[in-house]
Amino acid sequence: MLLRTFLRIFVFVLLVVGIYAYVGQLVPQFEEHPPKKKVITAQTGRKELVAIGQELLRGKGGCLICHKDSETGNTRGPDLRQAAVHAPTRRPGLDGEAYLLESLRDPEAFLVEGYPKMMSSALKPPANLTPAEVKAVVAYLQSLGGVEVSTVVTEDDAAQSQRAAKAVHRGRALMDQHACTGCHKVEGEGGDAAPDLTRVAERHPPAELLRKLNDPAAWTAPGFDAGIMPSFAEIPEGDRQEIVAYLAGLSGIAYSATGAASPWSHEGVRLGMIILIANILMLTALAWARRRERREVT
Amino acid sequence: MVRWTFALALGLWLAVFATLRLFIIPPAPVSVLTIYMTLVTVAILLFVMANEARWQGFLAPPRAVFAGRVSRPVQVTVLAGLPILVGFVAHLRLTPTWDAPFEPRVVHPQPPSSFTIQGRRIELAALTNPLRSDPAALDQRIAEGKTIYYRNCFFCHGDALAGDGPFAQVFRPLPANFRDVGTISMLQESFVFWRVATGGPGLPKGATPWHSAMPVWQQFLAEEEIWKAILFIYAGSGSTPRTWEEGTADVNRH
Amino acid sequence: MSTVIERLLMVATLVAFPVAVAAEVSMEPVPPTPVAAKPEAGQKLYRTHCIQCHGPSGAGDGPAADRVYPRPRDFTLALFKIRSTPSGQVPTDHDLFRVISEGLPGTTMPAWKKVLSEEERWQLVHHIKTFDTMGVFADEPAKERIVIGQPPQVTAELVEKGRGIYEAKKCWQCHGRMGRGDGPSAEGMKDDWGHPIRPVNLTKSWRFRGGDRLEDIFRTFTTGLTGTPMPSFADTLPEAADRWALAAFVKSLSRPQRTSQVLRAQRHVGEIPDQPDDPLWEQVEFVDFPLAGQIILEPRWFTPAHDVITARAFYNDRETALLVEWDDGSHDDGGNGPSPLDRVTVQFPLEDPAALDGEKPYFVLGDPKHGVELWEWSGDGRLERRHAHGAERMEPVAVGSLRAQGRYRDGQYRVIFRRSLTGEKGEAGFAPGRFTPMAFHLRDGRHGEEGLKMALSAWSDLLLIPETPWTVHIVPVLLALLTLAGELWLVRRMRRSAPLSV
Amino acid sequence: MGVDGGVPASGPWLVRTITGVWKGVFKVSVMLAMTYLAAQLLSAALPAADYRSLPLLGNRTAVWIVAELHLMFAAFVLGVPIFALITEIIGMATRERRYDDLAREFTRLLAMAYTLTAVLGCVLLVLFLALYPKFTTYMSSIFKPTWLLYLVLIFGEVIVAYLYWYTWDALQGARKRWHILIGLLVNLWGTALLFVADAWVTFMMSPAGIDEANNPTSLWAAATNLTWMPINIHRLLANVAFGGAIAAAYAAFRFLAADSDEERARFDWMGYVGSFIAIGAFIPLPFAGYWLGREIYQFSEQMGVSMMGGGFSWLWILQAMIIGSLFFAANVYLWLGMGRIPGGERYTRFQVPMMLVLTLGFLVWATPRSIIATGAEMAAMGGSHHPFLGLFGVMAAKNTAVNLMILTTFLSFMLYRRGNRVPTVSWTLAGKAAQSLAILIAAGVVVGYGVYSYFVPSIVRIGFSLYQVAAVLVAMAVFVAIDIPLLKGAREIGVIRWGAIPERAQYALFFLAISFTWLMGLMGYIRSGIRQYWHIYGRVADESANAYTMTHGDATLIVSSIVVVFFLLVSAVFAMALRDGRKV
Repeated sequence: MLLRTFLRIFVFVLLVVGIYAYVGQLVPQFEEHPPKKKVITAQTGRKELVAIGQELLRGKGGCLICHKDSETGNTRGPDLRQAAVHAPTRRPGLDGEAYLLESLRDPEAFLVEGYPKMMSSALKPPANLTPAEVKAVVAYLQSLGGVEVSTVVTEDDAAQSQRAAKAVHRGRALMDQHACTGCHKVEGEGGDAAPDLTRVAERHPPAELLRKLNDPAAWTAPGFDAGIMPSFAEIPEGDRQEIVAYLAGLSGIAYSATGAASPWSHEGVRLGMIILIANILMLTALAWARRRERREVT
Repeated sequence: MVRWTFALALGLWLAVFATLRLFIIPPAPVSVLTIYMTLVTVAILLFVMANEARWQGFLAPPRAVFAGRVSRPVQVTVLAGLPILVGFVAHLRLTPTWDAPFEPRVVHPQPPSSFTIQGRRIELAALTNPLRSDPAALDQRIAEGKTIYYRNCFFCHGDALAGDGPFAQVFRPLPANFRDVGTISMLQESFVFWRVATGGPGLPKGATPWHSAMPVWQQFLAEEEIWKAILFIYAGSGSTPRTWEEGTADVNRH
Repeated sequence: MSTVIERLLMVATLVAFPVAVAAEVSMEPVPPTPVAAKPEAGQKLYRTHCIQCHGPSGAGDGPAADRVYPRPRDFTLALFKIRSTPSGQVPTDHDLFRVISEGLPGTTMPAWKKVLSEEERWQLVHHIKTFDTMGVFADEPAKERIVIGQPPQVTAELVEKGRGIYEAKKCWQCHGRMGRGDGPSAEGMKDDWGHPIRPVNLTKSWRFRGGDRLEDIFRTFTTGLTGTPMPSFADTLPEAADRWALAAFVKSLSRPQRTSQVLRAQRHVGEIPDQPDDPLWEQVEFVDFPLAGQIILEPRWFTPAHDVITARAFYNDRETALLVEWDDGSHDDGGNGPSPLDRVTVQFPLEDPAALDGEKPYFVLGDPKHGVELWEWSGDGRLERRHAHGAERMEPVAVGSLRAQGRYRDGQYRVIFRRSLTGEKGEAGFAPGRFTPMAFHLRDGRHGEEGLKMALSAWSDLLLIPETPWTVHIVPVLLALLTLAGELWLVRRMRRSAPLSV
Repeated sequence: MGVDGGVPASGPWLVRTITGVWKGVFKVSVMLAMTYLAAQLLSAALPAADYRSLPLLGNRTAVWIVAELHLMFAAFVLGVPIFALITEIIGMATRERRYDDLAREFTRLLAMAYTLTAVLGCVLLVLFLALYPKFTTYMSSIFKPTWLLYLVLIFGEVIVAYLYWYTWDALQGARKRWHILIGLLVNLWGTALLFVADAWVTFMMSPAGIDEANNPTSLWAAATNLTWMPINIHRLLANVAFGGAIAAAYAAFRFLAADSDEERARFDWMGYVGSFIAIGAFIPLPFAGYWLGREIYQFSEQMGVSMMGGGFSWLWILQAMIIGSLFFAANVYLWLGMGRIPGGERYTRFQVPMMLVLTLGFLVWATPRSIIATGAEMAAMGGSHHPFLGLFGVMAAKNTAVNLMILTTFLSFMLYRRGNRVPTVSWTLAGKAAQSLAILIAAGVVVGYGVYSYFVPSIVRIGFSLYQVAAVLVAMAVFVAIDIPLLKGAREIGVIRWGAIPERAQYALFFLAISFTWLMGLMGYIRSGIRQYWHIYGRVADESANAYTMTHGDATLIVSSIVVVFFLLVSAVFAMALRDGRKV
């Protein structure tokens, strides 16, 4: 009786669900795909380049946090609407395009009067633009200023960009945060007490770097003393991963920061211990209670 | 009464069918008619089922036919007629009419978060009609918008803003009827601005941009002119743009 | 009642004065205007609804005036085409009211009855009369109007009689043999304002300014059209019956429009007729595709000459043939000087529609992503084929298997396009059962149309009707048998248990 | 009655209780440990990537199915305690033993259902970590504190829920109120769980509390984002409705499988109580839905348009169909129920007008705004909107229709309530007249505003739906307020013959449960789908191959499969409970 009823009802469930699914087939069917990501190549047209540059300015580049490209916006940095117009006169020997490129790649080479030294190279974090993307931004700045868009993406830019696109930028900030750069130099910044890490990933694969962070005694670079570097096993695993990913990226090695990152890594262990102890305590308490109970019965 | 349940149910069904078929003008499309008749069928059946006496009364005539308690000619008619009816309906449904394939169309397409007009990027979420800020000049602006409308828009959207201009009949979808409560009055001006500025080619795929004859007006009109025209279509059609409470439009911006 | 009396009166008039009053048309006094003028209201309404075309001073010079065709009426001269008053007189208030209410077909003047109340329309009538700089309305108001009476029953004889009159009264000199406005005198006409004007195409009754009811056509013959070369025939055709006959004939020249989203091509066994006049074409279902001005791409064209193109199609094992026809009062084949050629273009997607996944190229000349193919036939008989990805990217390609045969006769073009079913190598062909998007462009050289100045249609579909699938016949039978089996099973079950339940 | 893991009436129950509770805690600990292990092993074994892909099903479908099943079971385990507590309180108030038994019977299901919910939750977590490592890491960087809170809440919930079950017999009679207090705690704890989990979901829809570079700035802002509270309320109500519907379906199953009249009577009654609670919670649900929709529009008009007007608009047709069918089923069930009430036949004549209103309401409700039509039909209509039927396609008509349908269903309930009772108070006639008047006025207000809203701009129109709802609610309140004194000391025509109901009625209950479940699946899809190709709307894009929005047909197929699997799993839960119950 139970089974028969079950089968009857199961058929009923299938029937009702089937009707709903059928109606679902009757409505118009179409898939919507996300917009295609724009890849800059040497063939990218000028108009498109300008559009991509504009997108970068407000998106990935984060330029508008300080600059403005319209009436409203931030004024921590110079107004970008006039950037291309003033560019040819800024630095003797550099034409407009060259100046704009330089000001993005190496902002400290020339400071516009009245603005402090605060921008980091667009090629580096936090903007972390690729060489081709820098050109796209220049193209946008030129079109914004109303001068002729002269910048051209070369095959070389595009190739470099492909390599650079793999870099991960949060790692750098984390290295500062966890004081790695106190001793190590990376990308030309940091202390000299320990090896320059800019190209370290060329010599050591990510797994080894991770091991070194967890257990500094694992290996030591030749020419340096062992036992100086502290263990970083206590910092979140996700952070270690990010740092390694960043270092790998500097050497053009693809490594995802999220490789083995687990949000459970440390809290998980700690919590597990607490739960384990709680369980054991409870178990003991119960055993004691049962014994008492048995004693009472007898 | 219970004795006649079956006949009443059948009669009711036929009556509803005839009514929907004959008295809706212009005729309701088959898709709608199918929805309606399915619902009516279900409703009648459920109603009959919802009372035991009614249900037994309803079942009695078909039971009598199948159990052979009625005269032979009636049995034969029903038993032969039903398959023929099924076959006939199936034939009707299967015969291809070679009507144009239905192309689903999203009526109010999803706007992008930002779009480019005349080389300038515009964030849609924070966009408002700049010309409304000066109420004193509003009438003047509307009058200017009217001129723009009649030099550009009325060929499709019509003198009366009812989507029935001299070119309107050429296009499917028909040009929007601004007097219809389902069009501009339920949209924010920023949405209308996006539609006007980017036209048919600016529509997402679900709204079949290849059909829309709406020109890309930013090619012909300045930004302010578009706003003026928008002022006019609201004023001219007697509608107001949809608005949200103050201060909530930019919640998702930081 | 009143019509009976009118008729009696008319008959009485005709009988009483058979010859002497031959030129007289029966008249009746103008009925009083039902609504008194409220100048302020009229002014406000005019400013709201009319000023954009007719201008602030009623001179037909509103901001939209130069973009509409024909140009808006200039009220300052008090010349109005559509009247029920004798030639040379101002129209009655009722005439103006009717035009405001019903609009002027074939122009951009809409029917205001959809928007404005009767009271409001009367106010506009009053207001329009205030623009009259000549003071005609004040000095010589209309006192009488013609009696139109009841139209006769339209019979074949009546139409035939009308045809005779059409011939005899040389209507064809302007309107053409077939009424398509292509008569020998059609060229070079001007209206009273000096603007060039063409005789109306009588086969497009939906464009008759005064309306296309028999009474409307009759009225036009009787009163003429002020300001145009169309005279009153009240004198030339004194008998009302003759004018009714002529009206019936003119009306018979037009057929109702038949629009559809799909042009269906029937399968034809044997050769497809390659002459546009082959009688076989008359047996094929035709579809009228309405056209609009091209106002999407620069240069925009608000005043297209053509408003419709008619198409029909056939196919056989090897090829598809498409016949398009349209009326054009002037034949521009390159022989008349500077005027550009008349041209027709058929547009198809470049890619196989099945591969487009529901997408289509943009309906005006495609887009960079999806191109279109254009078949273009010019008035001089030349055929070209192009590929376009938008107006900027258009390149000529070899004609391939495409053939065209066209002719111009009696104010009408007929062009056949024929192409092999498969199309050229690597191109999308036609396949039975598949909907192929199709659009038309039409250019009238005399009207100055060339390039993007053209009339165009939206996408419609060309369908080669395939053979009916066999399932249509088999499945219903199967379903019927299945139902029967179910019934028999029920019968058996019920009858077995019947003794128990009884 | 069941005793396994249950409680003997006397003896040292405290030890048993603690043993039982500990069992639950242990189970959850083991599961978490397994999850932790699995996540660690998988991340170590799999190559580094932003996304990994699952063969066969694909990432999205796998996560979708597991998440939806987890959600349905979670809804069940959150809904059942509310349901149980309500019935227990009714039992205490009416001193009817059967209510207490009913509450107990369902609480027994909880243990098993908790386990399943937790297993599904763990699988979901492992899936997230394994398939979307980057995204999961990001979420954890924002929400880590809440995850810990969540863990604490899970343990808390398990402890109080087991306590609730094991102390059932011990805390009877005078101590009942303490048991009710524990029941309240279960629900508070459960609600807190729901609220925490909702924070993550709603953050993905309407992110807040992060800066331009997506770094967290305020956990509080991130958790209490714009759509958080509406979703909380919406889900809470839906959980009650869902719990009731599943309870009713269980009763229907037992009714159909019963082999004695006694059993049938018991389960008939149980099904009635379940459906009553389900429909009671269902009626305010659309209003919570409106609120949610409004907040979505407030957050991003784009998202709102994509939900109501864009591609997803077609799915609302399905939703309309299901909700209409739910009204049909609820009324038919009540009418069939009248058959077991002596004197119920007095109200049969009201069924005709009620069915008429329901059907007309449903017809309006189902009329599409943009009609699917062939070219010829389109030409005849002069566009994709029908000049006459188009009037029914807009929100104003739908609101009016649904309010009338709610009113009708309410009336069905009230007539059912009074089925075998004849009021004896002196003011009977006046009372009845006042009640009819209240209903008529409400209907008038609803229809009046419905018609009037065609003539006003949309901003005003939106306000009207509030008046309509208010009118309906007031009418309901007035009706009930009169009804209670009216029926005080009423004469009873006869006793309700529980069990004397056709089997069809039980299928109606099943229909309610299936439709609720399917509707949950569909709404879940819409809620999640309107994010389109974003993990976190407008902030973190989904860059996997699965980022596209699938066709509605595929989506409904997946929803259907989930519903079927859910019913199989629920059957398993019930079957085990049944087996346990029969063992003794």
